[in-house]
Amino acid sequence: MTATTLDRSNLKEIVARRVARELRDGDFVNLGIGLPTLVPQFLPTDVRVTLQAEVGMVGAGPCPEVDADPRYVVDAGGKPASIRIGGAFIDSVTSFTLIRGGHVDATVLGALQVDSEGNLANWIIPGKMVPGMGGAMDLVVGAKRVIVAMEHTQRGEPKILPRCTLPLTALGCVNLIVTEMGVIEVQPYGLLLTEINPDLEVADVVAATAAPLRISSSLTVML
Amino acid sequence: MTATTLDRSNLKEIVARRVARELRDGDFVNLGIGLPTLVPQFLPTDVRVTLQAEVGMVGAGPCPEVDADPRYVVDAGGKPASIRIGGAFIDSVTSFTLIRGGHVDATVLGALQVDSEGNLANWIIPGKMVPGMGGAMDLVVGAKRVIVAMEHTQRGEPKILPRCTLPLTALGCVNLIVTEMGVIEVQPYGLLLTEINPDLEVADVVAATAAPLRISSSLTVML
Amino acid sequence: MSKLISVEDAVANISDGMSIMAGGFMGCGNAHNLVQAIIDAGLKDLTMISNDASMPGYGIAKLVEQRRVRKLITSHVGLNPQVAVQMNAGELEVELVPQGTLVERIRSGGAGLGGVLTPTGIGTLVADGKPVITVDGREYLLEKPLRADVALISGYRVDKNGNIWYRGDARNFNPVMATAADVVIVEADHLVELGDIPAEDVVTPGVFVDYIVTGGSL
Amino acid sequence: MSKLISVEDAVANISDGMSIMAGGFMGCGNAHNLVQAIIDAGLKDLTMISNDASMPGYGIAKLVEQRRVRKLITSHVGLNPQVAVQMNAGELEVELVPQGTLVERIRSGGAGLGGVLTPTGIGTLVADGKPVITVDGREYLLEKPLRADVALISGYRVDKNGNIWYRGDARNFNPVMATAADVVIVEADHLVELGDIPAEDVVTPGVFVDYIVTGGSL
Repeated sequence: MTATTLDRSNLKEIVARRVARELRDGDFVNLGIGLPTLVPQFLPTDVRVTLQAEVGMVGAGPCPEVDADPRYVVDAGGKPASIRIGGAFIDSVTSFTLIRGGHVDATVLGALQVDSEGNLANWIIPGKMVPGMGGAMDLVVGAKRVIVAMEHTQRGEPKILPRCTLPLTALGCVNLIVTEMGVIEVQPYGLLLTEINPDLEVADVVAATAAPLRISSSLTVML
Repeated sequence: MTATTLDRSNLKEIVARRVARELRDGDFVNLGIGLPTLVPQFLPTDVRVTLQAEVGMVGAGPCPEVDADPRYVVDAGGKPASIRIGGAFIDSVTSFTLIRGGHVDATVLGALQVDSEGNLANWIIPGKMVPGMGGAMDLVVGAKRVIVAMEHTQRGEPKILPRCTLPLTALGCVNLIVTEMGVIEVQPYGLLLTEINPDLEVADVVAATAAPLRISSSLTVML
Repeated sequence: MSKLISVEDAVANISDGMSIMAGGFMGCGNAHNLVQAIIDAGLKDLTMISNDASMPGYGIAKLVEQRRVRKLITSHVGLNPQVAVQMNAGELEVELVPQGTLVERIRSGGAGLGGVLTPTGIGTLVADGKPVITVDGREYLLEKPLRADVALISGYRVDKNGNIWYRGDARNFNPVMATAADVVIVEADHLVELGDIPAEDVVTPGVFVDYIVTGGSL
Repeated sequence: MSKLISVEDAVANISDGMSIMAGGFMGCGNAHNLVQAIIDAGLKDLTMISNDASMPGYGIAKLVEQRRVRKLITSHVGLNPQVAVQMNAGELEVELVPQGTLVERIRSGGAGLGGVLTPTGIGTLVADGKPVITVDGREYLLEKPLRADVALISGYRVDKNGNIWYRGDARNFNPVMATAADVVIVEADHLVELGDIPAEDVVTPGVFVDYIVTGGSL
């Protein structure tokens, strides 16, 4: 069975479900837009995390619980949002004191490219897409743990490279890469595949990864 | 009539009364401990200033108007204080954003020594008195206008010198010196006596001032 | 000396070519009436400093759409397609700054500091041409302070001293921008009496605020 | 995971020789019970980081009086005569830091910045041995970040998440110190329910706080 035959309908769920297992009870977490926002629904009931929204929330929704007037409460994408009871609205200075100051336990975000040294590129494709970095550069520098959650390839092209070719978001910041194909740790010597999607062979993952990939001697199935 | 015959009983009042004339309606002002705290009582009724206390008040008393529980509301000397209606309690970060950021219109404070270049010494006498600078170094660097309010001499010894001999609080920070003898502006070329206590002769002031003193061609009586 | 003035008198403080900070995050916390008044006054060639360029038709996005902006200093423009159009046409200059660096540069400008030493941006395009300072073995970029001629602030409750209380996360860049401009104008959703905002709950002390206009909130 | 613990368990986080930040200004905003518990626990050789040394018999002054402090990093010690006595006897090391620099050094430590560029102290004893950085023609001292092993915070209202609301100017250094220590302990004058402090009025978000003790205020 090869990567192309993976059921793509629940690809995002596979990634989000696995990322959820990385979070600990009490963690303070910042989730990037898109796939990472699916993570909370897969948390076990005994794992409660506090979500940060860099726009200025500690204890962001998802469920509307207190003020949810969209003129006054939005998420990082400007969409209507809400805050939990016991949360706090903070200004942007405090928001980035939390982010840059090492107070965020983990951030989960997407990537255009990641490489063997844990370098990350996720904010610009020169000449094509120049949205700006928003808070991403601060997040990946400041969070205690940086988890990339993404599809393993982009239209069949590897996104995990020996060396990023796109402009970097930060140097050596990535700790863990979670894709629909498996889980890859960034180690001082390079990338280590520690878990694999049970529908795939190691050769499938290696073929879809441009960076050299060590295979853990205790490789397990991705849950 | 010489300086020694000045009525010393109302010396502080002379200084405070004159300093009050330097403040404008709407000014945001930080007053040092001691003599400067007398200034507000000499403000005309149409001049309303907002007082800052670096401990964390915008709109500090003097009259108790809102919370005045001494466990929670103190002045920069730790004494019971109060805040006016329409004031704000701020943390120390914001307090010094105001002070260092040029948001304070004027600060009035005492001095051990001032010199011809507007250098100020008011925080330490090595080997004798080492209280610390508190917020003084920030205040004199950050306030738009620095007014020294003090007795002209210390036990007969001049405090206005060609060059400070005590460790400095800041370089070239003083704009105006108000004493019981007169008013002295710090100009690029040195010190300029612009007003004089009507009970004194110019020679009295010159004799009590170690720094070279120009006399304004439009010298007036100190009010 | 009342700080309360009309929206028209408030924007009379702005001239063509000035730099303007605008609080807000994707339009949430923009001073919507002041933005409209700037458009109505025909002001142009502005340098805007704001977290983002908002979204089409909302808040400060209108200034870009109406071509009043010559330069944008911002962290994100991805939700306002007009920015890319004008940028690619060479009509709009965009300086992209990491969000945490942007907020600290503004803070630095308001607090009288000489700049920011941040690890953010090291080894990236953001570092180009900037001094790198090593402190205790770690490298930091020296990012310069930012100030503006005018700041447009949006507040939910504002009293006559200019004290501001913000609702929700419409707060965002507003408090820091209120510290870093020569003229600070707050648009009040609700004008309240002195004392209605408890002294402890004031977020922006009125001493930072020069003018108050009313009629805020869409 | 409850953050609520006894005062004794809280000070069990502290060992001899540790660095401790203590919020407060002349004793106002000191965590009085935690101070007493440190004395009762026999802790010593502490490095204290605080705005001042308070006044005789009040708050953190007691730590000096009981000779538990080896080094003080502070802006003012003039109201606590014991400091001069011990300093002159060579028993207590005192590092004097301008108040605005002290608060920014702590902020810098809590915000992940590489230090502070401040005009304060240029041309004075404070500048001795420190790098001077010129930005746009003006000189600034580079002052290093400060962090501590433990921060002792005093809050008026504290909820179970650790969100803090401060009364009066007992606030002072407390919020910034809550960002800059490995272990942050808040002494609550009043423990309240989640939601009792409106989300907008939280000054220190609970994520900065590790432990809560009750029974605060003298």
